[in-house]
Amino acid sequence: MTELDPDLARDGPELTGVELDRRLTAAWRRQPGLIGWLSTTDHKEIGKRYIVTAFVFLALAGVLGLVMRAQLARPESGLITADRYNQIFTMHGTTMMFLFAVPVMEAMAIYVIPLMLGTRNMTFARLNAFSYWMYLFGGTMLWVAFVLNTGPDAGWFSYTPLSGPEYAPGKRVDIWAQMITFTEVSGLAAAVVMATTILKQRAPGMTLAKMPIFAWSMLVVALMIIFALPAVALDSGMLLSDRLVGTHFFNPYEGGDALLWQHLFWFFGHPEVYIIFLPATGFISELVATFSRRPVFAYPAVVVSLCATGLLAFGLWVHHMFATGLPRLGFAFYTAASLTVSIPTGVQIFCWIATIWLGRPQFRVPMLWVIGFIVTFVIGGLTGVMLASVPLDLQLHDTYFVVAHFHYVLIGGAVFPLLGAVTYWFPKATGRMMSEALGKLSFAVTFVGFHLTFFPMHITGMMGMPRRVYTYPAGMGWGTLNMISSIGAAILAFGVLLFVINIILSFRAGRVAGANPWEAAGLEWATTSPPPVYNFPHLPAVASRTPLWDEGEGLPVTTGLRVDDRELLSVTIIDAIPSVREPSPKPTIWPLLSAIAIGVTFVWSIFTPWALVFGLVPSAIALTIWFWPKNPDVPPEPEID
Amino acid sequence: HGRQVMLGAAGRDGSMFANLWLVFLIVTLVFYALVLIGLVWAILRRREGGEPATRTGLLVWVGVISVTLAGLSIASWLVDRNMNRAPFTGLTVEITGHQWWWDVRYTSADPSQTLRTSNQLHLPAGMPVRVILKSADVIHSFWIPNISGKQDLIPGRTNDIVITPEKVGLYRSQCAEYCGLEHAHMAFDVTVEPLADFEKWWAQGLLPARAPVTPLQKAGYAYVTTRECSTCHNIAGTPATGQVAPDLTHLASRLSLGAGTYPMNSGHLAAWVADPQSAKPGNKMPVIGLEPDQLNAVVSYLESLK
Amino acid sequence: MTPAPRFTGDLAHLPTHGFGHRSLTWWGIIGFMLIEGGFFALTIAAYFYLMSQEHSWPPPPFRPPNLIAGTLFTLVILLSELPNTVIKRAAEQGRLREVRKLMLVMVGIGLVLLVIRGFEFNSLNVLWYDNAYGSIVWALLVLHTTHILTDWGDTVVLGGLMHTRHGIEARRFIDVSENSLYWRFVWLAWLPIYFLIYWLPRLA
Amino acid sequence: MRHLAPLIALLWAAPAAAHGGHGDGIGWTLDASVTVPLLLTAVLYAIGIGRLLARAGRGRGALVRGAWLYAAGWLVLAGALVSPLHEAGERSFTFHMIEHELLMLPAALLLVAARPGPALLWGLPRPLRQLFGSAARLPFWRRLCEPITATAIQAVIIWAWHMPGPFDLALDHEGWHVVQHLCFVFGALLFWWSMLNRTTETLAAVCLFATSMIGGALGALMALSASPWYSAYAAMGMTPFGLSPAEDQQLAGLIMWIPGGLFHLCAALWFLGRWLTRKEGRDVVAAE
Repeated sequence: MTELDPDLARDGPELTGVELDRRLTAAWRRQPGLIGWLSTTDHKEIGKRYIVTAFVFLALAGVLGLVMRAQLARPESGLITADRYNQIFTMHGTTMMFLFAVPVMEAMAIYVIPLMLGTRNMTFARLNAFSYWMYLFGGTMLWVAFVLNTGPDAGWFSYTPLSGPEYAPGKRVDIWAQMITFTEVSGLAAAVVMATTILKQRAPGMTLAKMPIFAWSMLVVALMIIFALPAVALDSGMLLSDRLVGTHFFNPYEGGDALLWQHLFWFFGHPEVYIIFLPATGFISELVATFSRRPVFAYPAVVVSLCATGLLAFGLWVHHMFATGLPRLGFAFYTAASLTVSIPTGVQIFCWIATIWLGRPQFRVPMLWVIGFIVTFVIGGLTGVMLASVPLDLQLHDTYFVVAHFHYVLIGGAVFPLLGAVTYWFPKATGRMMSEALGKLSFAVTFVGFHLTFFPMHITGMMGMPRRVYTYPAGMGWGTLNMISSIGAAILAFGVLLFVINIILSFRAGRVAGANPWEAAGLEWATTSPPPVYNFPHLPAVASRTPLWDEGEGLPVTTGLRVDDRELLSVTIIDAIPSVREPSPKPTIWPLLSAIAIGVTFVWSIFTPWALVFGLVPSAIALTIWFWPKNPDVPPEPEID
Repeated sequence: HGRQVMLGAAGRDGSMFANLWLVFLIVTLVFYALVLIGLVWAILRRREGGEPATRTGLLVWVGVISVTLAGLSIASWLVDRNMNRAPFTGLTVEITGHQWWWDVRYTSADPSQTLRTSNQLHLPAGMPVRVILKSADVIHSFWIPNISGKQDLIPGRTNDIVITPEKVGLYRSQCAEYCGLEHAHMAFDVTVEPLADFEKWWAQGLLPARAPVTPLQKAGYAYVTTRECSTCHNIAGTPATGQVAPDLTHLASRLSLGAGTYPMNSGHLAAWVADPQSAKPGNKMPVIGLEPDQLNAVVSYLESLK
Repeated sequence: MTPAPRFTGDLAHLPTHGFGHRSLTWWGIIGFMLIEGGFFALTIAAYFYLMSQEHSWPPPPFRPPNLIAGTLFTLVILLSELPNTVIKRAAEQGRLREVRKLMLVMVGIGLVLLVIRGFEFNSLNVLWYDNAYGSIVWALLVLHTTHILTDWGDTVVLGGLMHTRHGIEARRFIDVSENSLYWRFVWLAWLPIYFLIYWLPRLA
Repeated sequence: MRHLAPLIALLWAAPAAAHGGHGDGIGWTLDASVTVPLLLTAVLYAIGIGRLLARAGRGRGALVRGAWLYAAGWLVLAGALVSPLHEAGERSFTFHMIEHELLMLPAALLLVAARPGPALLWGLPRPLRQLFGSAARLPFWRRLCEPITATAIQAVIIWAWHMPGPFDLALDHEGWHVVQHLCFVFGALLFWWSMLNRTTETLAAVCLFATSMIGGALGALMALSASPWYSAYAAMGMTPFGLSPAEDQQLAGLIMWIPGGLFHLCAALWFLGRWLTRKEGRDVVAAE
């Protein structure tokens, strides 16, 4: 290569390789040190933080699960008091749903999606950072309160009036409701970032119809979050105002209605399940394709199924409320409508199995999780079919049968794929492979432990054990089954522990992975492992759904983005035709400071509504500084020849 | 065992549930088997040979699922149109849920025949009973698994359910909606008996409480009917007419104490009266702090309330 | 050893900003409008739900809200669309002076609206703690006021920004244009709420 | 649900009852204000399609297909308005709802899919044809057919007419009832026309989803309401089919909510699926 013009501001044939890396790194890296660490806007750093935090919450909530299983192992056990138990199951459910399951899916996507789409960062990078801080603060507040014996105790869906001012005095439920506010703000911000990134920042040529299925699932999920989360935010807002300023939304004696809470909550709560499940199906589609060495069978059918599941989810909330005395005329409608969800899910299962059939499967560890997922999740889906039937649900509702059902759906249907996906993308994020042997062992132990824990619960439920009881009398015939479940829980926990150990060991001394250790097809494998701070030296361009398989080493790339400033490529939403070079914001501490100002306001407002007024000022100042444009420290737009 | 199981089929709805359950179980097992066979076959099949018509397979699969779902919907509908629809016979029970006990009223057109009791239900076998469900505080759920499905008790609303117990026997019901601290201890006993026995029970229930006989009982009577107890509890035929706590008129004839928490016997009764807050923490009965001799007397009197 | 990249296209000629759906800001605003719209729709649904649980609306003895303040508010906010449209067009054509002037007008209109809104709260004839009807009416009005307030704050900051040297940057004009778009959302959302608060109790 | 069987039986029996001459039976609606416009559209279309077919060369197939679709749509429309369903709707809100759903979903969709514009124009005498032809080309219509506008118009029509005041007006005065039906049919035709012809498949899917939510919300409110909203139905006491007014309204709401919502959802998915299959394999130039 001949001598380089030092002022050359764009990549291209003249500027590539080491010199390009140097300049791009200079443009995209953050400051070193603590302030730099707190200021980062890099989606990879935020994504990793998000994932680690979510797994910490998983571990905490898992420990609570173990404590519950210890208490329930024997009848009339006095290990913990009713009051503590009620806090524990509320914390377990709340943490798992709001602080683990939804955030971890977003977290995985925050890390992977920009790489899959072939872009350098997400849109609204600072909002992305803000979303993480809000999530962290909300979760921390909840757990600090729990440690101080002020943990919520009204169940993860906090039915009114049990959670209302009269029957839940003190601050416990306020903490719960305010945690919802934190996670809503965080989740909605992340959803907007996710949706706009997927719609606007794909590689040139990656039309919506060529987008990776995981990106499709996250697009559907982001839109679902945008539609569903306001319901629970409104609901918890009404609950807070009932509790703090004396409104009567849920007070039947002043014209309110206790069921209004449930309608709004489940309008969110039902889609919530799919918000957790759909990203998992996205993982499965990626894993199945890679390890079957062929694209997923019937891509359009899979994508339409994803969308169908997302759309149907908004019509089904009442099937959590069959026993509340809804008009009986509606029962047949609700049953039929709830059952329709199994069609798109059935289609997806068929397509995955057909992909394995048509391909040449390799049984690496991620693929084992896929098989574990199918074997487990289908049981959860089929018990869901049972629960959709009103006459069956009126018996099974609120028993351990339901507990079994949703753990099959959420662990089998979402955590198994998640662990598979972590194994799959671990080498991309760290540059090292996870151990196959330890991976297989942790899969086997987790799988056995899971079924041992939750399968007996179907029977416990059929034998009449209601959920959310801190103890049960001897002589009901539930003792042995509960003991089996408790032993299973210990094994399950051990399996997850093995997984974590595998992560730690492999992070330190795993086999070094190349750019594309699984020989997969997606763009995230086109860059080094771990990727450079700017993701891709030249933005890739794609012409098919499986670019690396079709193009081999010679993936076409585009040129022309600035290398002396942060620039991203915006494309048209459907056909991915390049349209604008968007500047991308630099790292700044202000999203964190804004999150602190707003977080303090939220927590303070539990104690006095005036906090909303006082907190407005620092919050507004922080947000204004955040959005205030900085002095341009890069030269103005270079000339184009 | 077996006093609180779904497949007990001791009632009309319970039997219909058992049949429908079987249908769903078989159908879902078939589908699970299909998926597993497909998966195993896909993994194990020899790779050479022609591509199967997978696209047609997908269409057939969607067709099969849709038809099956339609069938299950219809099966479900056939059951739910018959559920809760037994002909009305005039027997109505009104149940009000409290944290954490059940207030039960057998209503009658003749107000003098209205029977109030707590934490137990006696039902005539083979006769549909309309149960009216209300709540005094939070949401509870009424559920006798052997006999029928659930129905919630919701403050500000009145729900109802028609249950038809069929098999004579002793069953248990437990609150099925989380209702606070002692949700686990909100159960009651259900006695299904022949109509004649039921009528006898009702007639006996209408009688005022037995008068105390022994001196100890009399001392207990004096305490219970004049001191703290009488402000909350009702004992028919005595000055104790409180309405906010369980009715004690025939307390000792019940099978359990504290809404299904303990079996009824003098030991548990004594423990309860001495310190209700350790027997069932959080319940609304305060610790009175009786002297030992007072406690003896009260328990002795309560035990006599057959 | 990685092979030399295969260059297929050059993006250097692309503009660095675009209005409307070419702009990321626009998509962000659309996203937030969907979220806020969801809030409004659900609050409205809750209003109807509570209404359907009552026999008469408003429940006696409450009277429907007085019309004057709310109607005046509606008129003013509808009229505000005139300067708003002009600002949006001026921003898209990069006419800085006009934008500066009209942003001040919008700040003034926002203040007037907030003052009228104060009178509106006073004319509801019910307080939030009176009963569920009062609660939901106040919720609707508070929710909408929050939007007036945030957009007003945004207009103040942006208006100030336009008077600094950052005002000449192309991206500021995008911000102004999207701010106008958001204002349209704010007044459009008001119309059904106005109907619900002031007219439905008179019709039902 | 046990009420449905007698309802269906009654529907079958209704024409017989009408022929039997029972004064208060539920019979066919042969009011001129309904039948004349219906017949007129049929005759116009028949003349027009005849003229077009006479001139058509290669486009015959499409014309014939359109004619079948139009006939199907017209039959559903006429069936909803003229059959005993209409009179049953005077006694029961549920039947009224079924009638509305038939008008707005299958009938409107079929009529729009038939693309009947040219045939209807050609059915007119020449001067009228030119007049209507140029009217149809006004930019105003284009605006109205913008997908989001059309979705919003239909949503407003549905919600506004289901407010207690307007709905009671329509129940009390036959004239307003006709206006109500015209609004529904017009809104639905506009909406489906926009979905089929004026937008991309992806935007159509979004609009259809939004519509299913908008209609579903109204239906859900009706289904969950404890008391009847409309005084005319409330005053009726039990419907002839044994439902109380509140139950009747709940069933009506359920029909709007669940089958109505599913219809829009399926349409949304159909557009999405068609778009994905069409796009499959087609490559777009990577970068300009």
